[in-house]
Amino acid sequence: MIDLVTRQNLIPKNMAQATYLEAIRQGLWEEMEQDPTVFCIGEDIGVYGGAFKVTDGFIHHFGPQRVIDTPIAESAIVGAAFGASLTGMRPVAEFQFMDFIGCAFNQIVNMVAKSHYRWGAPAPLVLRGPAGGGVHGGPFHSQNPEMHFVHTPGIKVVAPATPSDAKGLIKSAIRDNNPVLFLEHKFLYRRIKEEVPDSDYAVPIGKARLHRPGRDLSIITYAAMVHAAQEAAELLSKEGIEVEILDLRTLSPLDREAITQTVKKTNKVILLHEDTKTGGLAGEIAAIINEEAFDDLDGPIVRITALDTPVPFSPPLEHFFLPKLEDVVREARRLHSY
Amino acid sequence: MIDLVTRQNLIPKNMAQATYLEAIRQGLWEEMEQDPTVFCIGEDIGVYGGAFKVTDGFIHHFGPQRVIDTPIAESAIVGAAFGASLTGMRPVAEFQFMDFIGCAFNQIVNMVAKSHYRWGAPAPLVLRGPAGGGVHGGPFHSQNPEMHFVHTPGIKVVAPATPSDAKGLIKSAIRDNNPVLFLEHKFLYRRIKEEVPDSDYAVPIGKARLHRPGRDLSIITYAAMVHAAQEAAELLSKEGIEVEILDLRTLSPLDREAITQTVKKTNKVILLHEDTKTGGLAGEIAAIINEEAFDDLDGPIVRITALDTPVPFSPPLEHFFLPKLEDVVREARRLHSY
Amino acid sequence: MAAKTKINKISRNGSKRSANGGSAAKANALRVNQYGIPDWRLEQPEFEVFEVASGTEVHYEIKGKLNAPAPPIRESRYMNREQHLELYRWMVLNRRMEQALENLYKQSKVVGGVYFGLGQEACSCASAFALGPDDWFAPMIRNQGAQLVRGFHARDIMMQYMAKSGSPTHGKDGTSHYGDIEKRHMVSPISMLGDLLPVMAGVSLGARMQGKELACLTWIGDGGQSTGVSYEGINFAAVRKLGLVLIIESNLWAYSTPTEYQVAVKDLANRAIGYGMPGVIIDGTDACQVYDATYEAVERAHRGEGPTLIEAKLMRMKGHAIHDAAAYVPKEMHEFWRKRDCIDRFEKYLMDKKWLTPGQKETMVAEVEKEIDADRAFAENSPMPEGHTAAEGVYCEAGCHVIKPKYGMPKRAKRGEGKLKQTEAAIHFK
Amino acid sequence: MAAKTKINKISRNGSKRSANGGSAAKANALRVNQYGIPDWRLEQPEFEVFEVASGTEVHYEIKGKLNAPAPPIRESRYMNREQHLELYRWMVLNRRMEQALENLYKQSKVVGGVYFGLGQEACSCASAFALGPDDWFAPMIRNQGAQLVRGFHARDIMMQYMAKSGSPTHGKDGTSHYGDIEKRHMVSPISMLGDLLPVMAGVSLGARMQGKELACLTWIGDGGQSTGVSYEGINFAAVRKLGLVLIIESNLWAYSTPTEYQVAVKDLANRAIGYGMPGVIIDGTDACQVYDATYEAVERAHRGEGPTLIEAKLMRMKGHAIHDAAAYVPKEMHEFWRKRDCIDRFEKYLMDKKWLTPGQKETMVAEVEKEIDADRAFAENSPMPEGHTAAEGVYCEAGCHVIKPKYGMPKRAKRGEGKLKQTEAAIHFK
Ligand SMILES: Cc1ncc(C[n+]2csc(CCOP(=O)(O)OP(=O)(O)O)c2C)c(N)n1
Ligand SMILES: Cc1ncc(C[n+]2csc(CCOP(=O)(O)OP(=O)(O)O)c2C)c(N)n1
Ligand SMILES: [Mg+2]
Ligand SMILES: [Mg+2]
Repeated sequence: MIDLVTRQNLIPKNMAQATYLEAIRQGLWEEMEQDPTVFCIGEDIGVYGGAFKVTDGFIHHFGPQRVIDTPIAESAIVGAAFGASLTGMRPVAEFQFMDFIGCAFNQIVNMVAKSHYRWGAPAPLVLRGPAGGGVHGGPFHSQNPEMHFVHTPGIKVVAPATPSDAKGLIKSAIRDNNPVLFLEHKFLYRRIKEEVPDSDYAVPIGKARLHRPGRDLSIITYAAMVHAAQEAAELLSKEGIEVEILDLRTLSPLDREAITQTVKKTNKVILLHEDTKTGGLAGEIAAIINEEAFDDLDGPIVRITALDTPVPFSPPLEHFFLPKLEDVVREARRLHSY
Repeated sequence: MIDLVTRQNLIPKNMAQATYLEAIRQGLWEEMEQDPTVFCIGEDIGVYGGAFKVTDGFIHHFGPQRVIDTPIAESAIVGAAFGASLTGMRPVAEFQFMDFIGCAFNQIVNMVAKSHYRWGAPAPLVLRGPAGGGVHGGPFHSQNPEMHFVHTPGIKVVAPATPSDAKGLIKSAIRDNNPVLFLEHKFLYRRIKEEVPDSDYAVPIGKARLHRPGRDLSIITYAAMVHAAQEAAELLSKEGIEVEILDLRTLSPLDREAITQTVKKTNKVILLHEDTKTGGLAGEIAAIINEEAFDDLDGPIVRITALDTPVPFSPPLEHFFLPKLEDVVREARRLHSY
Repeated sequence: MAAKTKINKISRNGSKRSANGGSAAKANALRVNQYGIPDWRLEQPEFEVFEVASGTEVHYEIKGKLNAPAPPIRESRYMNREQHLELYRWMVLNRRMEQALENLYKQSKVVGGVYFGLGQEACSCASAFALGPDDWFAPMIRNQGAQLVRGFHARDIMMQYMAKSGSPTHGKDGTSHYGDIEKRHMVSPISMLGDLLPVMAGVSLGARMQGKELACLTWIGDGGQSTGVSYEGINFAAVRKLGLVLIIESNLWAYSTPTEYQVAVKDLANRAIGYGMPGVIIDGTDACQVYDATYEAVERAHRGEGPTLIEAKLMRMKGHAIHDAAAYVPKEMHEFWRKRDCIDRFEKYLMDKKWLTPGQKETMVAEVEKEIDADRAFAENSPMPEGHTAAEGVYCEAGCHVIKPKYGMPKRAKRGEGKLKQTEAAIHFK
Repeated sequence: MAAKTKINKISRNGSKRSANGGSAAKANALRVNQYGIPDWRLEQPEFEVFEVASGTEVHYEIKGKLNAPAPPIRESRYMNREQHLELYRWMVLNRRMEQALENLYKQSKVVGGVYFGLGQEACSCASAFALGPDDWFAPMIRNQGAQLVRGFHARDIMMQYMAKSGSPTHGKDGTSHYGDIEKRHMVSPISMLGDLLPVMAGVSLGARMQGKELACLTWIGDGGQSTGVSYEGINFAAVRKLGLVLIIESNLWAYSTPTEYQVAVKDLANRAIGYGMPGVIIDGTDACQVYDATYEAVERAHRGEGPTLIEAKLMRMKGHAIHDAAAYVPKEMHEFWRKRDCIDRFEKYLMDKKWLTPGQKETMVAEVEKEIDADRAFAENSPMPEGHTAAEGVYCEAGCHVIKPKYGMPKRAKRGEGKLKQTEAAIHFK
């Protein structure tokens, strides 16, 4: 069964406003409260509370044994998290910036992701941290590393776009018996706010979310770009073009059913992501649509992505580099009249 | 201008039989003879001549200063190669197995690939080594790492399927002013042999090769799978299905023109690769075809790839894992009659 | 809520500790090297490997005292007679099993290559033998003996090499690439050298949170320890005083590369100084030294005092794997070390002590051979896996494993009731 | 062809060398630490950082001799009077430029954050000042002074922070993330700590092949040196005796993490022992010590003798970057080190020597301020890059750069005529 419901339906009664960042903090805190096997490990996450303050105050409450500052050694962090997970713990390892995940690449891809397949050892750990651009972080503080891991069997990849999903998915990621890469979009950290359930709830991994129902064409996207799509949809709506927005939420495993369903409904599709184009997720989804709904397509699948370059630092350059609202609006109009 | 000629046309007069492995050796040797700035660096490449003997005898001829055995430290190898390239050298670094490239991932993706864009420093180096499966090497001696680098702007990726291309492309890779990842398919090393030009010639990076002209459908593929496609084509030909085979040769930058041209010709396309499916190159090509030739498609784009698992060790498992001749034949028939 | 203030001095191997930490490791030290690292060896072999480049050819030569007699075995301070004999049996089983693997290879019954620990059986077996029952270990390719000692059977290893369905990985992986987190507490290695080090530190960390101080034993080659991840793992263990017991197998070669091209330091144990942890040098061909050094390191780990770095000096007596004739190794080097064979010397030691008679040896070897024969037959007769199983097991699905803390639920810190407060602090990028 | 046989002894820091290699580094050593590492400091500060956990809160405290008087400056053996004064000017420029950056930030003219080297100006400037004209360097974020010393202007750095079109990277990257392989021989850092170390080793390797022995200077933090790639790079440089000159800036913190949680060793210079290369400890707030130690390491590199590890002890006097108030640092720690300010002490030293008068200082500072004002005006008035240039420059296209060896075409080895022969040897996987 797929889970094509609007956001509103998902949210239980007991609610309060929270930013995307606070929502992640809540989810992590609640899981640590509930389950003593959950612990945090990473750089500057203890007394300092993390570069973005996701674990601010955690060390005071949970103690330094469960909020562990490490040397600057990402392969050691992931390796140690994996080792601890073999004893039945559920480590949550923070990358100060997701850009640094390359420093633990081998450990993740070859040690962690393959362990269940190779020798039957589950690795219930979460790798989390800030990803994404739009904050003028330059080439090394803005990267979107999802595809390296979407292309790695054995690790799940999650990239929420809203506070509720961020909270619900961090909880599911922690409870999952597999390694989960949890990508927090740093642009969203303090920019978006919504009602988030206080109580214990979780959002299932592997299920997309219908962010906005529409009639004329579908935008399939995730993370910060969901909000760009939303803005575009509002503009286009005034022109009578009703855009459906599918927020993937989980990038691996992909929700093929939800993808197929929206394509079958609108017959036209834009794939939108902040990651660079060549080898990006849009390609994978294009192939899936071809496989699942080729005959339903009434127009070419359109990709809107960042340029195939590193993430440039200077604001005009980064603006040019990133997918833009006007790109989405223009392409939607073009596709609509195809 | 694209280069859609059959292999035969490419080859100059002065020729001798060489395996894929010998062809690479020749290309590397010739470049080292011609250009004293070319040198080799890697593990066990000197006195031993490399795990697969690609540099066998090189140290005797070029001396230990130009054939440098390193500690087991892939990030140091890539870093040192990059540093040397900044002084105007053209290093050729060997990975003993391409599976170990993950140990240098950050150095490649963040130091090397971004250097020209960020600060205008060209990095004329080659990273080469054996990739691919089919030899029962298991999860850590069989990997196809291309997508991590196809998805990395700033580094080129080459994956030859024939001895002539292997020789011509290693030469182009060395002469290129950009970092080039040169993937040698270890299954092909000593299994295929053909006439290879003795003389100095090079195969351009970025150009696909029409491996077999055909009428009914196109198989777009590369590396070892070119030979699987060829076998399938021969079988299918007996049934009257004429398959066109496009050997990409270069995976980044992709030859969009050649891809478009073959799709426009046959209107049906199978994307075949040995790498795993999700996030594999087939997705990217599917998206390109959608962008460039949507209206020319007379059937869904079909992907045939390895399973989304690590590469299993045991022969029956690896056989099941890899794309099979019968898969290609079956899908070709199905698509033909679509 | 009354707040009891606890002051944790952060671990730092500062001036209070003596030169090379571990007092245990020191007690037995008759000799220390120039940096104060205990050197338990009864012989300090003297030779150096040279690269010789003629006008047309490059090769390695060795120079030094190559006809020195083999040193005696150092008396163990921890093993009793029975343990000596049991250990001896493991070493014999280790070697004979590898001979059986070589035969299987020659009969084309093996998939891929075969790796040997010839000459290193003491280093694999005696160290594993020194572990406590709950301790964890992670072998490298040459530590097949350790797997036997810790409860796997020759058939398991044979089936791994033969890629059989009944192998511990069901054919998914080969060689020593398997493990068991349920019973035998063996972490599977991966090919990439060094990645196990932080993992074993992490096992110790996880267990500590559950109130258990484990010793986590692993080995790394003089080559493999050059990887950055080795350094990260050891350093992390040192900082957090985790129970890593690391044996560096200084066997003079890493594939075809002599240690001289791997590191510029003579004793890799010296690296312990830079980590701020105890290091010790032992003769890796002396089963008693391997046992005792590991034993002390294990005890230290059990006391929660932190990691130990043991450098075992020895020689890789075959090529890198079965395909490699090791033609690059100067012949005299093999000869020198053949005289130092760990089994021959241990056997002579036991016989000199009258703990083992030729007759007992014969019986033991016959038993070992019988065991190997039975295991080989079992392995040979077991089926290959079915192809379709290749698609299974990538993820841990519902019901596939129950995750729970192995040593008991971690205790919650008794701390203020504290609720999560909103954070408003300045951050780096907005 | 007559084959002349050449025997290369492979480098190994064996028994022939004294405890800590570099005789140069040793000459000046009045004092060595417990492992024989020369310690040039005139004061060995004594304090320790503790983690204090109350029932509701965790923070750091410091204990030790915190009111010890600041040590004097150690007489330089290599700098003359003019050099002292020039160096002093660089340090002043370094600090004042960073103050200007702080102001620009407060005026919202900077994109992103700003990094400071406050208290570390001696370490950045004096080391860069000790390089020869052809030598290479690669700064880290705190080494903005080194960039000035080596020929960049305050405006370059300002424009980097302001993301201007005229910045060395044309707005593609910010902060110290730029370089110049043509004239100033600066390699651009990347954020990932440690990756520069093998790169600088490689620069030395490339130059050596062209017949040139370069010194390649870089810095790494006490935190950054924990990365595996640091280790790989230093080890490679040691094995191949490359001209890496590495200054570890032991400034007691890595972002919010005290060194006590980074490493378990007191003197990071001790790691030199494990690498088999010379190490030396200096007071990083003493410009003369920094200069002299670097100078000797540079000389050693020029002689082709290999790398040197210099541990500079000092303190990061601001937060990690401008957003970070460093509330986690015990106050007394800042106070202690403020008394050891590298510029104040160097200035007093120069004045005591009568090499600098208050009047001269005033003139110099006024000049520096003028220079900074001009540069700031230039930077402020320069345009932002045009958006479309974001798409350019990923690859080096035809005509964009000519690749040629910087120091001359490498000589071909005079070796046998040898033709490529077919290889038939056994391999691992078939
Ligand atoms: C990261 C990495 N790089 C390269 C290899 C290939 N490789 C496998 S074993 C080996 C040599 C190992 O030498 P050493 O660690 O000394 O162990 P020994 O074989 O001597 O026991 C090499 C280079 C690898 N496994 N992992
Ligand atoms: C590989 C890597 N991991 C994490 C970071 C994030 N980071 C940037 S600077 C820093 C602290 C550096 O401390 P140190 O090396 O001691 O330098 P200092 O700031 O003290 O000069 C950290 C953790 C990074 N840049 N690179
Ligand atoms: Mg070895
Ligand atoms: Mg620091």
